[in-house]
Amino acid sequence: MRFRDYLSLFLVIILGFIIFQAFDGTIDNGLNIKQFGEVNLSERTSIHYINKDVNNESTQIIYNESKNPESGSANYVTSIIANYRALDTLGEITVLFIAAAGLAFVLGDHNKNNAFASDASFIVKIGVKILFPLLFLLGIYIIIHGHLTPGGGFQGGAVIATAILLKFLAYKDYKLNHTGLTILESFAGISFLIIGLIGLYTDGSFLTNFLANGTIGTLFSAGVIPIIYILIGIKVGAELSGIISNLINA
Amino acid sequence: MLNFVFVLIFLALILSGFRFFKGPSSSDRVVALDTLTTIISVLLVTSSLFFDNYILLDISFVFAALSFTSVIVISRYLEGGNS
Amino acid sequence: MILLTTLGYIMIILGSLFLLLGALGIVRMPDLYNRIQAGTKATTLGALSSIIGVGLVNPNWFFKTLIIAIFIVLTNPIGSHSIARSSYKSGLKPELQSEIDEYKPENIQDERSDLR
Amino acid sequence: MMILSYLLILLMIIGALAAVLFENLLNSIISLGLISLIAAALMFILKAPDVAMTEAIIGAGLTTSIFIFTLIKINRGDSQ
Repeated sequence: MRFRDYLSLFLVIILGFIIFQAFDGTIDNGLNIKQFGEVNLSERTSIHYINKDVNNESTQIIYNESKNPESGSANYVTSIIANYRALDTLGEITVLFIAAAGLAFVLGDHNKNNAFASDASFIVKIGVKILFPLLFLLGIYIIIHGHLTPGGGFQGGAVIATAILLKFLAYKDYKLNHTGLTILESFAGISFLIIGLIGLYTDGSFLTNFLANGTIGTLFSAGVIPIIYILIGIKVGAELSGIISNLINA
Repeated sequence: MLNFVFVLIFLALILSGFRFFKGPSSSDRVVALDTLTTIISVLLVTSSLFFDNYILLDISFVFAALSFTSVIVISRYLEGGNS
Repeated sequence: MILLTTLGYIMIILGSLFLLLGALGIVRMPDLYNRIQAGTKATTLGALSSIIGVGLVNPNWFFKTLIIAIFIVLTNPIGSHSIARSSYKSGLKPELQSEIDEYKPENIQDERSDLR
Repeated sequence: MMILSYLLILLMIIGALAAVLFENLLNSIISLGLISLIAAALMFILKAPDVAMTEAIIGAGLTTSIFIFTLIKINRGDSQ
């Protein structure tokens, strides 16, 4: 290494030490991060988000019993992503769409061959043949249970894209139907916008939760959140599969 | 009881991490990465027993199902014959 | 019930012991193919035993842990087979020369990879 | 649990240094896979399951494969 590298490493270590000091518990500056085992979740996120309440009208919420809390999903991260900040999520999906479109514009020639010249071995082919439906099912499970367990649209879509990547790795002649992918992607995006517009029509603001919330913790609960998550899953899965197909067939 | 398990996993992590950073060829590093993945998925399952939370099992699901993808990609690359 | 819990903890500890032995094998074995042997067989057994043990300690979780174990059984051998084949094809020779080398090009009778 | 977290952080730092310092690009990609693996485990221990799941999925399969495809394209450009 040259002198410049040592100097930058030294500067990084000093900066890390300063940041560690600033967030350490010894100096009381309001920024303290507790140690691993001692964290109370209500100090980690805003307490109003956890209690499903931004209007200071909170009541006690009991899993599987309470009816119609403010945004009725059991997983509060989902409430933030698909309810309080749904417009943000729409923007993120648009960013992903623009990235996929740019990649397809540069590399999208569907007549080229696979990057790997031969098939994988027999064992890998049979293993992928068994695993592909299981992984697809896992992705659908993660998408549908997004408002009950960790995970959701983005994660499930990525699992589905990984299953398709495994198909590409095992069989050199595997090709995706890009027209179908485009139709799925456009359908999901337009449906997301239409749901937002229905909320604007019924309740007066874009992307409002206009369905009944139901009992917290059951599968059919949380109003419009599962529908939005299913649409996000379809869109992300189609986009990531298109990106992988464009990269490997070039 | 679970602390003993965590000690064993700690030692296993140290040993396979040593092979990862030493390994003479790239294939050795891939083998060490595969072993580390298995060890970490066991760590996740036992620590979800430690935290006593049913929901956290989903992550070890994903680990067990998807972590061999990178191994297959790297071995397809090492196999040669890229067009 | 107490029996089931004890059995589960014994299985968890045995499994993590196997994980430790597999990691030790990765460090101590002489060449790559022996390392694959240690790093995959022992850790698959260890992971299987530990995960089923967690399911026995907490019987409500048994179904989910069983599915995790099935995924590990399905995916781990594919990965190790793939590494072994690719590193043989990329030219790594075994350190201890053995009598039998079934993967030499002249020893392959029928091309298995054409089967669908 | 805490000592285990420190070990994981140590492995992650050494992996990041190794990803920068390795001469061979393939070894750097494998080190990146290790880093995202350990990041997922750390997120799990810090009780952020959603982020852990995202990191596991994206880091395990997709990032590594995209880097490998890029490496194939670079090698092909060298040979021509």
